[in-house]
Amino acid sequence: MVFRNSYDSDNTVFSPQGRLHQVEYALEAVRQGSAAVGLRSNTHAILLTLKRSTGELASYQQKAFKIDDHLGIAIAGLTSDARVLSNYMRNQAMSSRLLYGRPIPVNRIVSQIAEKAQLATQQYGRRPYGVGFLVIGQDQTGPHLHEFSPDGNALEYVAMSIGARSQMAKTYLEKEHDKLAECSLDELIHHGLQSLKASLQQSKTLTPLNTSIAIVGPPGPNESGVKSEGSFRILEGDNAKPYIDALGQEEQTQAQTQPTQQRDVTMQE
Amino acid sequence: MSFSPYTQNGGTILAIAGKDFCVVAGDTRQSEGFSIQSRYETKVWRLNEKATIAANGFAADCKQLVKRVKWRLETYKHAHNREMPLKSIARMVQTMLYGKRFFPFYSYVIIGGIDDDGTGAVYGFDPVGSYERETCRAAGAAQSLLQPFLDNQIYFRNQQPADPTNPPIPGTLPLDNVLAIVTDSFTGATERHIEVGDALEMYVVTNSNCDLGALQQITQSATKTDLEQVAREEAEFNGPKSCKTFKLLRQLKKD
Amino acid sequence: MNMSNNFTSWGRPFTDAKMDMYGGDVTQRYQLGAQQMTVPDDKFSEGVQKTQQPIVTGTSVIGLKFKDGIMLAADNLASYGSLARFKDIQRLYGVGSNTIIGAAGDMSDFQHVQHQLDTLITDEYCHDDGHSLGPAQIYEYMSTLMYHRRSQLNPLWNAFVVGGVDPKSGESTLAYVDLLGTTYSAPTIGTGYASMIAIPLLRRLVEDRQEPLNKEDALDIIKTCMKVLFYRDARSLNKFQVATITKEGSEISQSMSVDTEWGFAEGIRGYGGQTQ
Amino acid sequence: MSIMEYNGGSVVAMRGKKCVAIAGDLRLGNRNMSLAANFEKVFPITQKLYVGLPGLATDVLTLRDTFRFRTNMYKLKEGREIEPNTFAHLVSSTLYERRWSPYFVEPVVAGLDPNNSEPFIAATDLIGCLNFAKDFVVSGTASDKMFGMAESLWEPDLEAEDLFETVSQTLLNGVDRDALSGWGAVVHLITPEKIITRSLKSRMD
Amino acid sequence: MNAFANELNGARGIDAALHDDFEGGSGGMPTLQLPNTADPTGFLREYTDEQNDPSCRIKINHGTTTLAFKYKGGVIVAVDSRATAGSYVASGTVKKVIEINPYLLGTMAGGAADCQYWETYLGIQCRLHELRNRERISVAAASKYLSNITYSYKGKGLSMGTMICGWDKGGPAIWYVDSDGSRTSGNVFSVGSGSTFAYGVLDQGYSYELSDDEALELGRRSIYAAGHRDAYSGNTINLYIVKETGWTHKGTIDISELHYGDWKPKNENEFRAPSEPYGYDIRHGTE
Repeated sequence: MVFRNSYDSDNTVFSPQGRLHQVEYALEAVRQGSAAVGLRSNTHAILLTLKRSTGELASYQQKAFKIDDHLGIAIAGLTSDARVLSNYMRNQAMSSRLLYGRPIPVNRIVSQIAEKAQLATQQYGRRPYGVGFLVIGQDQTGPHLHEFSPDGNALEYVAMSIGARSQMAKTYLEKEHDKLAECSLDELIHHGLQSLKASLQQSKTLTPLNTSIAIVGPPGPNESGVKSEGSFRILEGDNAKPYIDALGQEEQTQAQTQPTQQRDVTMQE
Repeated sequence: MSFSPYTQNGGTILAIAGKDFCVVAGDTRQSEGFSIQSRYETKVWRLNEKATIAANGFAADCKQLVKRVKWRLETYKHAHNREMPLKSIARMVQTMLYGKRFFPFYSYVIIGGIDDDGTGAVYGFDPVGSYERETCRAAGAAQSLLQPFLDNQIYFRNQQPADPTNPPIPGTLPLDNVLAIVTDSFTGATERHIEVGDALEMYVVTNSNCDLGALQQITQSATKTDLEQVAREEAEFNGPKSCKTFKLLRQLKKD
Repeated sequence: MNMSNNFTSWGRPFTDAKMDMYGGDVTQRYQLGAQQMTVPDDKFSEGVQKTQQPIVTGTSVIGLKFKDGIMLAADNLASYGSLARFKDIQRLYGVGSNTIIGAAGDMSDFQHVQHQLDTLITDEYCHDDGHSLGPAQIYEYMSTLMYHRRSQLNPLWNAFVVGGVDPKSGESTLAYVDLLGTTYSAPTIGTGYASMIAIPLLRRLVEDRQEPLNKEDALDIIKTCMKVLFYRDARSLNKFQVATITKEGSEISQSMSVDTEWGFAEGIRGYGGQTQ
Repeated sequence: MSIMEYNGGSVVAMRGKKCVAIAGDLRLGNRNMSLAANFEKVFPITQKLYVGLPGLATDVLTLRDTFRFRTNMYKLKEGREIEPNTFAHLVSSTLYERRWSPYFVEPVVAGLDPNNSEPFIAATDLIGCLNFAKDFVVSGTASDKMFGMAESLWEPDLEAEDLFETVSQTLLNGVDRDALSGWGAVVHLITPEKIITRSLKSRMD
Repeated sequence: MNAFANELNGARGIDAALHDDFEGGSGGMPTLQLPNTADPTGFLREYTDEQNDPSCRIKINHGTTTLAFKYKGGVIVAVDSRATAGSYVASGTVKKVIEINPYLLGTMAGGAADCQYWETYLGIQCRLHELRNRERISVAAASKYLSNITYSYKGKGLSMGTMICGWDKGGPAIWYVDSDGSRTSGNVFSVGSGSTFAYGVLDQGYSYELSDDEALELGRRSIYAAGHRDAYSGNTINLYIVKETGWTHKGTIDISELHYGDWKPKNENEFRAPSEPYGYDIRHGTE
């Protein structure tokens, strides 16, 4: 990373250029995380994540999390920061059910974490969260996809990607976004995998082990045997296999054993 | 005039464990004094695929307690990525009840379900959290009417075994017998207790080995019975090999 | 000190006058007046009391479910003990577009609840995101509020009937919550006096009815019940309002009254000991 | 503790097909302390009529003697045995005489009509409010428990031996859930031909 | 902003407002919620005190005859298994001996929940003691833990009469702890409404020089006497013996079967059957 000047040690001080360097570093932490893609049709919203493994002996790091029966997230950046925020989201979601008996509206829970994140960009002695989310959920107003980023922004999208090399995925999505609304679940997942694949380094491929697919919306034809108590579910391993197979990747079997060298940004580094 | 934070909403609950199932039942009448407030207000709630809870006493306390239990189970699931086992739920409920030792929940609780070893289990509580695992337990307004009958029919108390060398073992009755005992218990209690009646909800928690023949028979029979599988979608998702909970509804006398 | 062999006397708060180190007279019921107040807010906080008894009160509220939704009724009287103090108060209150609540009990506590619900609805409106609170959500909120206050031993001295139809699902809600946080739903509901006088009528006319109940007939039933309540409830008034909630929306009627007969009992059919 | 629970004890009576059964426990206690296991509280009135008197032991004995006296007087005056229905009214009026200082006993009457062997059972509260039942009556500290048992086990037109089993199960399982009843039990089975009296082996705790 | 929603979601949090029950803190004392009133004790008394109001709403199960005594071979612990709520026998299968750890037993008399809860909590503390000090806690120290707790709640309405029994460096030990906060060690204790009946048999037959079998028989016979005479005790006897190697459960024995001489041990771990029926009538005939 390029060396910055002295205006970057405190998030309450602007640089002469009007920038908050600490916030930008936080965004950089998100960019260092492995990629996550989100797409939305009229009926579904999905997340696709690329999981990393630190080596052959290690399992893959979880990238998609359930927040509530109708709601889930994919993360890119510091996992520990994600845990704090997702615990907060889970509490908010359960509170909504307790106090109003309704699943929390997706946009509201996203604004709540955005508000929390914004405080960390303005208060002395705090640091911004080093993690970005893609949030999918289904509520009264249908399926939704939001992006949350540590600068306190939270916007709704039809398709979005975050994390390492996500610009490639974004390029794919920008090309295809006008077709997404009418897609079936399987088509939507196919687009998602295509865009996620676009973000891969040349040597890498998508496998059932390194890919997880999170969905809200009615169950699709390939989903038998998937456990879920509500709209939100995560497909991994065998459950994700049919979709990845359908992608028609030849080198698939080889790559399963090849762990990626890159690592998520961790607190120790 | 002074304010009492408690009232008594009547009704009664009951649970019986079998070898590979557990029946948790409650009537649906909610009353206060001599007024029937509602003829259909549930006292039994499914917690997860292996646990069902029944609570009886002051309805608002019961509902609050169940809300809290569900909250804690949800938190547990997020943290551990699995369902809380039945015996842990029982211990948790003890600490929750005892946490209000000095402002008790006026709530008699029974938890029924499938324990870690796959057998049906019943845990009975007092309002401040003392509990034990049992084969059957009745609680609530008609507790004293039902429990002796269960002692007799489930624990075979005061019965001479037909074959003294091979006495029947409590907790091994087949599902159809247990369902009949539950129904008889409640029709009896309805006759003799004004706070019991209207309808009977029976939750049948089954493990994967349980013979569901008795339930199938009930669906086919012409009697006025309602059978529904709780959380149908979940059962579909989980495939045939998992624990399933069924809910049976029977009408009781409404006078 | 040796322990008594009578186990039922163990560990109890001492009841023997000599040993009562807790200053409590056993026979004296627990008084709300002796409340522990939280940190005093201002100079007057010591004088602040929680509601210990209802002061200005409304009598019963009734509600029923009909084919297209919910109908509620409550009269316009607020009593001060036996005094008919205010004869034009509204005890039905709209919350959002598809929910109406009816309140019995203390009118000042009711106004506090109205205020709470107003802020709730305003907050919801300000989000401006297409979401709204339907009757089921408002009811859940009220139940939580009422139970929370009873658990603080600072109850809102009311019994509420909540009626509404969810504009999206079309599902109708008719439910009850009171000062203890006791909740239930039923096809017919009456609070206080109505639970004794109007409920038998309502159950016969609504729950035992075979054919679907339309709005006109529902109104007739409501009027019959309000008439009977007026006859027998000394704290009632023959001036009441009726709220109707359907999927399309809700309305609270102008105040209305029913024809009553206060003639000599001999001429009234079905009165008293007469059998014919 | 209510005075009705001071000594403990319970009685149940049931109607069968041309027979009745009446059964009572044998416990005499002083609150929690059990004193005797031979305190019968069911007494014969005539050849085919029994009365069960659960309640305060001193009143049990007083009433037993009162009823013996009054039924003997009846027999002397009328020259015939008292009928169950008549006796039930005698019980009722005897108790109501003490309306404002009652005997703490809730009697149960069971017998066969001497003329047609029609089964008869009845119970009263402690001031003599009569309850004529067609199925069964229960009384005493285990009454609620026995109600539950009887309501589930009893059925119409039971033959004598089946009735014996039903009434025994009702009593035994009922008193086992009652701390203040038990310590043995006696069943009287009244049929047109004979009276069968059996002691039951019961829990002794 | 809506004040109530704010309160729940705000500083105190919905968690605090609605979930103020004990969360089992690590090491620290659990907090038990008190009613929001100047006189919490009076509040509890009004709603749970059966003695002043038999129709009181919340009936708390009460447990009843327990005994423990030291003799040359160790400690015998024997209890009944009946729990009553008023005159109703709420349970006949209560475990009134709480197995705190393999060397410590606690008995239960008084409020069932109070004993179960605090003796479980004591078990946690004993384990922590072991981990911190690399040796087992002494019976005296364990009982002091418990009495410190009961004393801190003195007058609040806890109801416990318990014996903490075990074997430590100093040999067999019994400490009696109750909800008044008192704590006493001794050779022979019996606690509960049936204790007078148990003492009758126990004192008559007690000697420090008893053999294991004689001691077990004495414990069993004493609880039988209480189960027989006391209406609030009965159902079954749980019999334990504590030796240097820890405690052993010597059986769950039906009191009625003892009376009639029907009881037989179900396996070799259980104590032998008595030589004759316990019931006087059965031994000597009714007449």
